[in-house]
Amino acid sequence: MTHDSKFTNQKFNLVGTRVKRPDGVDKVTGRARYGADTFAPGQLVGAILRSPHAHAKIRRIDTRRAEKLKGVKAVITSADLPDLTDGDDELYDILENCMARGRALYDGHAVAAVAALDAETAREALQLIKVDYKALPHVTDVDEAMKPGAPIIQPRVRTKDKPGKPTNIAGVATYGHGDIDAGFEQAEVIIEKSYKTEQVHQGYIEPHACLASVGPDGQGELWVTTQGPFAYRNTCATLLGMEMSQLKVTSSEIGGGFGGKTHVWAEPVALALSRKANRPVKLVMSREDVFRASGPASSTSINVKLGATRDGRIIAADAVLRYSDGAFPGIWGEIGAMAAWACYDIENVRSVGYDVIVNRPKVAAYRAPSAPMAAFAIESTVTLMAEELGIDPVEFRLRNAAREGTRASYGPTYGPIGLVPTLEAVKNHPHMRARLGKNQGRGVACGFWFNFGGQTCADLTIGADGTVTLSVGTVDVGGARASLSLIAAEELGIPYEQVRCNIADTASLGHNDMTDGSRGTFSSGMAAIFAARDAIEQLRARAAKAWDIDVQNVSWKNGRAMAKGKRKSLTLRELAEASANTGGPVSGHSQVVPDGAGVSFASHICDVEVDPETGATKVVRYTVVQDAGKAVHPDYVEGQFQGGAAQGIGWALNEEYVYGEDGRLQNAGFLDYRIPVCSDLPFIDTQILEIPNPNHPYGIRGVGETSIVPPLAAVASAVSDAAGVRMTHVPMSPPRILAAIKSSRDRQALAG
Amino acid sequence: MRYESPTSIREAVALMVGERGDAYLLAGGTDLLVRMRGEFIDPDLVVDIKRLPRMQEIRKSASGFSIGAGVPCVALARNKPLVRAWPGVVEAAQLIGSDQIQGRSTIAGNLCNASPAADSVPALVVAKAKAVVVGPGGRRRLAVERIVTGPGTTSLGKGDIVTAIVLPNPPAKSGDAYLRFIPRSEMDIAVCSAGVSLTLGARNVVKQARVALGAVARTVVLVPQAARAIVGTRLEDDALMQLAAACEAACSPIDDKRGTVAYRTEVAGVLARRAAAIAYDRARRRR
Amino acid sequence: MPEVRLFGGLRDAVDGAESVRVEGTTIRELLQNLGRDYPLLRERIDQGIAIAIDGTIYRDDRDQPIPEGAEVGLLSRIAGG
Amino acid sequence: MKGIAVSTTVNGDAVDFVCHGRETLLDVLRNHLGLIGAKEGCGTGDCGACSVMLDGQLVCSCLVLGAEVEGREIETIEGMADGDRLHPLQSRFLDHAALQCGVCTPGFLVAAKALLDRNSNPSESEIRYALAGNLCRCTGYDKIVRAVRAAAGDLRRGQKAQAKRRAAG
Repeated sequence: MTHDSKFTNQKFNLVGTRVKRPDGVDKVTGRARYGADTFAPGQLVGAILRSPHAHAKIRRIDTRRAEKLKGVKAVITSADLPDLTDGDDELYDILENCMARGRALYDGHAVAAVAALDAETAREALQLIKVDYKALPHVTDVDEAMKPGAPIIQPRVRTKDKPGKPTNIAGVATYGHGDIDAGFEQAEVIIEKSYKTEQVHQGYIEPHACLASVGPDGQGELWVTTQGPFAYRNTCATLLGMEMSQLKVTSSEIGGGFGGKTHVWAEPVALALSRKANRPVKLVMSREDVFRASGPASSTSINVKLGATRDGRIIAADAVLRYSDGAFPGIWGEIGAMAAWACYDIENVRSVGYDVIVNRPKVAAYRAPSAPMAAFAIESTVTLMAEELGIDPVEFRLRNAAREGTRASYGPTYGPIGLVPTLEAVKNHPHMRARLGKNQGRGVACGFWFNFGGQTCADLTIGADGTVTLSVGTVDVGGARASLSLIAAEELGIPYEQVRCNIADTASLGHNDMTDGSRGTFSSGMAAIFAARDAIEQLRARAAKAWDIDVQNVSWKNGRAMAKGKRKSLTLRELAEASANTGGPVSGHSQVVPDGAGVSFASHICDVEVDPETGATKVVRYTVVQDAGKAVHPDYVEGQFQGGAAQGIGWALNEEYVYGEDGRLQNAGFLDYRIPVCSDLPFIDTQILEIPNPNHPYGIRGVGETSIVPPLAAVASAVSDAAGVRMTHVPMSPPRILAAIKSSRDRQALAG
Repeated sequence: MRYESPTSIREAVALMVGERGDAYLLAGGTDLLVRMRGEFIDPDLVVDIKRLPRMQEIRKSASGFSIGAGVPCVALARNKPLVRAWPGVVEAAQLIGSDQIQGRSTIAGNLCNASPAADSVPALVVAKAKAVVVGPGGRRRLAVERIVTGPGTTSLGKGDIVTAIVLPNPPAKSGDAYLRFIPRSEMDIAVCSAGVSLTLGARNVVKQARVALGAVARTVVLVPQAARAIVGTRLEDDALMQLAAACEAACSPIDDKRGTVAYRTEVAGVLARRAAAIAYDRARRRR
Repeated sequence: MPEVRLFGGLRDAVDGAESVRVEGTTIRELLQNLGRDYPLLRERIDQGIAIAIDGTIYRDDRDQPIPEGAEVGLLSRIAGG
Repeated sequence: MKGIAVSTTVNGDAVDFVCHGRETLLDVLRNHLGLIGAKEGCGTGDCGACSVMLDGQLVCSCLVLGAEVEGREIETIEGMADGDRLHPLQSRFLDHAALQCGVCTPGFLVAAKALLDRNSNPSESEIRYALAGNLCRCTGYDKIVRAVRAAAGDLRRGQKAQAKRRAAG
């Protein structure tokens, strides 16, 4: 393996072990408190009225009958959320998404809200609100929305020419280098293919939920399921006209987010209801609300053109990627264009990303947002090219893979990266040699994600008995408290059990960016290391004071202070017990902006069996190989690999938003939005590679997102291998597969 | 909303008849509560029939089986004689939802909910099952295929309560089977489905057969042409192809979020073929 | 003077140029000078961008020095899940 | 609105509550009885996060009316541990890291216990189908299935040991 060896020989005592998580017992006994699991004295129940139209002008909202209903304590409309966004378009969009302002932009758009004594009264009150809509023409398909004459959804969005005309194309972004035309001139084989992917939802099991409390003194509290309490605080405070320090946001245990809880949806509404009623308000979305009115991922339409030489070198690559943003401008197409060709070293490469506004809910991040769709199109085409050239698809990828020094298609030149090692591991994996049965096929695909750092701080306080509290501001979405405790214990040289990691609320720690971009363990891990080092400095000084020697002569090892010539060392506990007389409590702090998260790569192998008579697909074997930099807690690293793969498999096979001609979502529930169930999946094998990230003291890379990137293409190539048809439309639902098999048979019959 | 839990059938009928608003029966509740939650219905009265006498029993008599309207689907699979007699019916009931749903849902409820995709109904139809209906006009028995008249509608009148589903004893050398297609391995509503029962004569030639399809029309459809295609055969490939063709011809499905017209039509034929093969195999093994 | 390569939609803010030259020994200086020279770009910088220095992407850290002869890129700030 | 008075048994304790006709058992457990272990993931019986036992039968508490449980016996996740001793399923879920966010975990544990109570040695496939009514979006189910298999082994060994002790005693 060719990679930076600076950290490869780092020896750890605790990092890399599989300890039990500190929040485990609460979670297996039902005690853990999630968004909907807390109660306040006198709390009301909030409920939201939503638009039944995909696109409509709201002429009038009559709330009088609802207000008069006994037990109703507040009714609000957008009039109760005045525009305080000060010309910030992005913030205005968030405000308008939380509550429609004179126009409804998608089926499910919030229009009014109530707070009442109980759920039954709130439900009745919603029925009493009369909204006068004028339905407008709508468009929900990304390609249709780009056509001239499509209904315009955001009049402020204009074409770049002068004077700009209204358009649904919110942005066009081009990435790449070299000379595309010259590249295709040189190509001996060119493959062009078009792809489509349908809209999917993160599908976290816990719906959005919060308990909001705002008093007439302008002080407020928000208990909420979120990936970022600080971001929620800042957004909510701004929208409500509150001072940030006056709003304390506490993140509950979070029942899954995957990007969907990086964005406020109903929280400002709950706060506004509470302010109006002057009582705490609990607002919990139904599953239907979650599907209709939180942020799914984009649907896409993608064209790929790939040129290669006969000896297996890709010399030209071009992709046009159209991503739906929902009813508000986004950057999802641009991110898709950036991620598109990231796995390959290509001389002449281009990607053009379009961001397209449609009458659907505002798109939010979903685990490596925008990358899976691009990877589906590109990896499928790469496999097609390998087949066309008669080269093994893994070998073909190895010949063209990005490595250290490759100029990435999105601009920068890569440092040490792990794509080639994942492909080598796939090549040597026993899975690749396993025999396939009847109607079975195998597919391989690669995936890339950027990863990032972000603002992070941590406090590490040492109690009088020498045990340690680590406070971090990144929400623990799946075991991070265990990993961060391991890191702090490693650095301090004490047992894991003596560190308790705690997720701080916004009043107890400085700003932290959200848990997103696979940054939780990477960033807070780094902050924990530096906070521990800060504490160690102080502990050394305390020991020096006790021994009356210069601090330079005190070292820290295995959880104790030592000095040459001192027979007895001072333990952390002894130093803590004496702290009152040596300068007060010991606490370490650190704030970092740990950029240099280190890009992440994975390669997946998928075997499927396709029933040629029904088009049903069963995943029979699946293997994930991914670079983790350093796996702090291997169980949870494997868990991230497996979870991402499962989400990708669901996306590949059955998950999709189905809109009717009327622009309304037809499957807003877990019955017909089909996420994989336990009996749909095999065990998902994992192989963790550890190619240390030179930008992290422990070599850690983010691991959370990349695993969702390869499955769409891996499954598609496996289906193609099994059924003899190349699927270009995701999800590859049974009707689509059966139709493809039949039309391929028809073509063969014609040809024969 | 009022909730009542009567302990006699007469009382239950009186409650239903007496309600001026919307009254609904609660058996397993797995459809009713979902429809309430989705605000498709807003009942003024819900009458829970699980505490009525004999609602929770599967009774075996000389003429066959009587399955009380409150019997959860999970109980069918635990009744060995029923599993031996009507494995297709039991399998169909077993397909209605997860273990959690199985613990509550009932075949009577599955029938009266009147979904064209109801899993138990094609199996009950081919088994010649009857529904015992008690109402203001007294007690009567109706073939199950006469209960459902369209999506969400039944021939039952106000106050009519299906108290039991009755199955005959299976004829000698007979077998039944039910298959449905769903995109996942569990937890979905049938995209299309097929139930087949058949009886063999000498040399294992099919003597009698019934074929019913689900989710391909406004109600579950019995397809006599499909049955005729296999009567007098030993399910040779040719017969099976004719069976499938007859099934396809009987389909008049819709395009919706769960499937397309073309898909439902084609796969209904595939399922009928496969179900017929299973039923045939079962019949051959049975004395 | 580092050559700053621009990617994606950012090129619109500098009349489609693929790269511009601007003084700067740290990210902060560089961005200040870019904003001064290209007002349209300042808007994008304020909305959030990222800087790549020799392949490492910096989203927030403005103190990062820009070594002599470094490859510098300006790109859109990505979001994550 | 007139409430309905209900007397029932939850985790062995006699409990009385008053609910509205439309309130579900899940609403009652969470909002009247303070038992928040059962979660509402969908409210339509599709996710299993609200799984409880009702008279020994696994059900979704969101599909049971509160008024229906008069005189019945309910067991919830809160009653699974034996005092301060976790049930083997609970221990194995922790050992195997079979939870990430953990919101589906109570439902999985209740459903898995229902399975192991009737089948002490389920195959992988039996485990997967028995748990198909419980959605998990974090784990891909891999570690959950392994944890259930391991707990089944623990329970079988425990029963054998108990039988031996009984025979010896």
